[in-house]
Amino acid sequence: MEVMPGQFLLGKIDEVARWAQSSSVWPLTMGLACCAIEMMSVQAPQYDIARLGSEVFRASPRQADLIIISGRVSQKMAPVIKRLYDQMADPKWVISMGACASSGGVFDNYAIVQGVDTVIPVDVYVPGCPPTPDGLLYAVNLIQQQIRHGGRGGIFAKA
Amino acid sequence: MPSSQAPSIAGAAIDPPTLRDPTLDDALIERVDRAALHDRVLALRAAGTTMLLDIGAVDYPERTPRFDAVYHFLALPKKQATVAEVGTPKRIRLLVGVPVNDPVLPSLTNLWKNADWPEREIFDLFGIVFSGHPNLKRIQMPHDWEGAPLRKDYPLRGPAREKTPRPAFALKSNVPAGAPPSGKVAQALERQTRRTGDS
Amino acid sequence: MSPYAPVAIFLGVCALAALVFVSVPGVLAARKPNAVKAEAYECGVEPTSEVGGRLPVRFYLIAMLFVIFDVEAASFYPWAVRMHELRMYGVLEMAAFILVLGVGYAYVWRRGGFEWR
Amino acid sequence: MDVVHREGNTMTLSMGPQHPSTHGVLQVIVEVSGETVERADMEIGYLHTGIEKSAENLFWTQASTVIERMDYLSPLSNAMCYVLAVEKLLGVTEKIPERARQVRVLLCEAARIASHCVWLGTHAIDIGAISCFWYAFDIRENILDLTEQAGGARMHPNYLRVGGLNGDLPQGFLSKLDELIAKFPERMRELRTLLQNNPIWRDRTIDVGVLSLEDALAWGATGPVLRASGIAYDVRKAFPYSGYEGYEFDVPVRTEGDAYARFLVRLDEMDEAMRIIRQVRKRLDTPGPIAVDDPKIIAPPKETIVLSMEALIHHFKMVSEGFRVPPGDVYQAVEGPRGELGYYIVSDGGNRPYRVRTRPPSLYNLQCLKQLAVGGLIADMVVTIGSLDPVFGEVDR
Repeated sequence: MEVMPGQFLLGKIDEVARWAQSSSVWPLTMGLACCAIEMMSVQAPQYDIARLGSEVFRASPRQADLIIISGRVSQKMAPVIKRLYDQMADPKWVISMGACASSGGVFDNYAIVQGVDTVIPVDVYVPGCPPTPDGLLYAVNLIQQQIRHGGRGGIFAKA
Repeated sequence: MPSSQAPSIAGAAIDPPTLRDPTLDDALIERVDRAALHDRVLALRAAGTTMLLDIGAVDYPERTPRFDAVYHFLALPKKQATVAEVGTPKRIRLLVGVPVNDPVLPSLTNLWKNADWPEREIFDLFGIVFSGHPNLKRIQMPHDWEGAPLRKDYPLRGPAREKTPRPAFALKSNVPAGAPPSGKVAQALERQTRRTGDS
Repeated sequence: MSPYAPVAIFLGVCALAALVFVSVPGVLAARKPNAVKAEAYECGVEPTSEVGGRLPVRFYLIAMLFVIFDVEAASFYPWAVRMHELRMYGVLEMAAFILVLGVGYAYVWRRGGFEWR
Repeated sequence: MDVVHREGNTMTLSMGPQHPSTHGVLQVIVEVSGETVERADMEIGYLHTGIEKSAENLFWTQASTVIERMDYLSPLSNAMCYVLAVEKLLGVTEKIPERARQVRVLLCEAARIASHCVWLGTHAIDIGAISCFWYAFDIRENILDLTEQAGGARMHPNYLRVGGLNGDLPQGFLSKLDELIAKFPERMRELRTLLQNNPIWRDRTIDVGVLSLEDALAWGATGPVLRASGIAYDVRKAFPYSGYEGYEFDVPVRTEGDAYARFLVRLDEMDEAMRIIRQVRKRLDTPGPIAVDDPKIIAPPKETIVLSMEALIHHFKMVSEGFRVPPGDVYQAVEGPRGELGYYIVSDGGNRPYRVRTRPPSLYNLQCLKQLAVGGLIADMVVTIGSLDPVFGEVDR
């Protein structure tokens, strides 16, 4: 989209749809462990995810576009995560927040699934244990760029 | 195999509680036989022990009896008490040996309501059965998990991944770092993936 | 053009807009239905009770009572706007209206329709 | 998951692992008739991380990394309890220098305030007071800045080591601490005016989740939950550790035992924690050693390594092999924000903990929900869960 003289905005419908969709990616209220506390700090005024339009944490997967796996995924929680992901409406995105979600982190043992990407497809991995809130903000930014630059979503909503 | 690469220098002690340094005896520590546990707890309760703090378990493979259940008690005043009245309450610690061929202990749920979850956890992670427990099921692990994870002979990374080499972070390794959940959980996910029909 | 034409146009445009807003996303939205997505969402585990199971009658009772008394309250507004012109006629009319509904209210109160437990 | 069927006119709901107001991954299978809770069974274990098994396979110093991740609202009280237990086993408890003790007390009390802030924020959101979340997290951000400055990371700084601290306090730390001390009373007054006499808050929390004194003892509740029911048992007063006997602070107690009493006890505790921090701040001006001077236990400071050969050898041994702890077992308790946090640690003389058993206060504070929830509405159960302040990293370990 580019600004034309006389304050006009010219752009394809798909671009407009992607611009609107990318600036309101609603995450699901699902906190697991320490990363969930940092996810709360992202909502707090100092880091303020509202600037990216993602401050509305929806309680039900039916209304959420983004699921942030914030914490370590245990063997008992893996089917629950899989079910939540399946019950989210398409198009949907996944952020694997923290080392534990991305690769098992410091817990290389029987109880933790060594990487949530063995259970659900992940779009953005956030390093850190827990990642600083800026890391999570940057991850949501990457998701927005994916949407704007032709990933899933848009007017004909490739799922 | 220990998770860090460095060598593990195992200690020589077979039965550490007996080698405890006497200055550490800040609590009344007793070793009680399994049969006498129930009466001893009743006697303690009569003598003013008002709270069961915690029940833990430890696995000493070379020692017979192999397991040690550790009961922590606290003697708090039974009525409203200020800091002065609480003072320094008496701590009591009971060590109960449990043989591996007959891993059964009497459950304390009829005496202490809060013994329910710690006993279920010891059943789940050590395989020690508590007779008389109202709802003895796994509490931490998935309900269809096999094995007692906190026993010393249970591999740290679980039976499914015991032999898989640790990904050598230094080398360019094509071994995928992630590993799918193991055991029945993997089958449950398989069934669900088939029903969702994605790749 | 009859004096009511603007009202008809207004209603037509509203109906059209509503129709468009309902149907266009249905056509354009991504659609990937699967068995698990269709199941009831119950906090991430298999649903323990069947969808749309039986509900205690209290919920229905409270809903009905709310509708009745809310509509009644809504009918005060036109009177409140024109209260001064209607003077005593309006007051009597409304008093009768309230009396009728008061009888219903007292009946429900006595029969215990408002107790929750 | 065995499908729970229905009988009579009750409906069985799963207030499941993913729910906005279960403060973590708790599943409550609620049997409800209308809105009244008939039965509330809890299913935990959705965050079981096998921390105790991992700790058995790490060195004594490395194990505090995984142990800190148990109670992630106040990681420092976990590290403090573990470190005190191991020092007890090594027998160096008296040799810990004064400054290390003071910094440990300072960071533990700051962690207590930060943990109560997260509790207050989420508890208020459950009841509908959304704006309280922003005020509470503002205090927490200041405290996280302090921990980040001291230990390097916001939440899990890994700053306490067996035998002392990882390093001395950086330059700007004390001035930033003074800012927090100056700002705290005004912030606390705001939090109190927001909620304490708010009629909606009082209606929603008074006489909700009433835990009598006998039940509190029977369920093994400790910390604010026990003190709200009438017994002033505080581990810092009953079994003083790390120099707590040198500070005056009092232990807030109430007798009603409902959610409002727990709320007031925790608010007063935040004030008491700040009172301790002020007393510690006065003593921090005098510099001093921050670690026991036994290189066999704690690595010598980096700058001495380039100068002396022994320091280099000690450092190498410490990193490659860690130190050994004489065989024996010990139970050490600490007053965490949620109650008595205890570690029963067994050592077989090797360079790894043989067994680390945690006494998680949240597990015992949470068990009484089964009794407190019955008879109330679902909304009351949400208030009760919030008032018990469970942390599931600690419940599930």
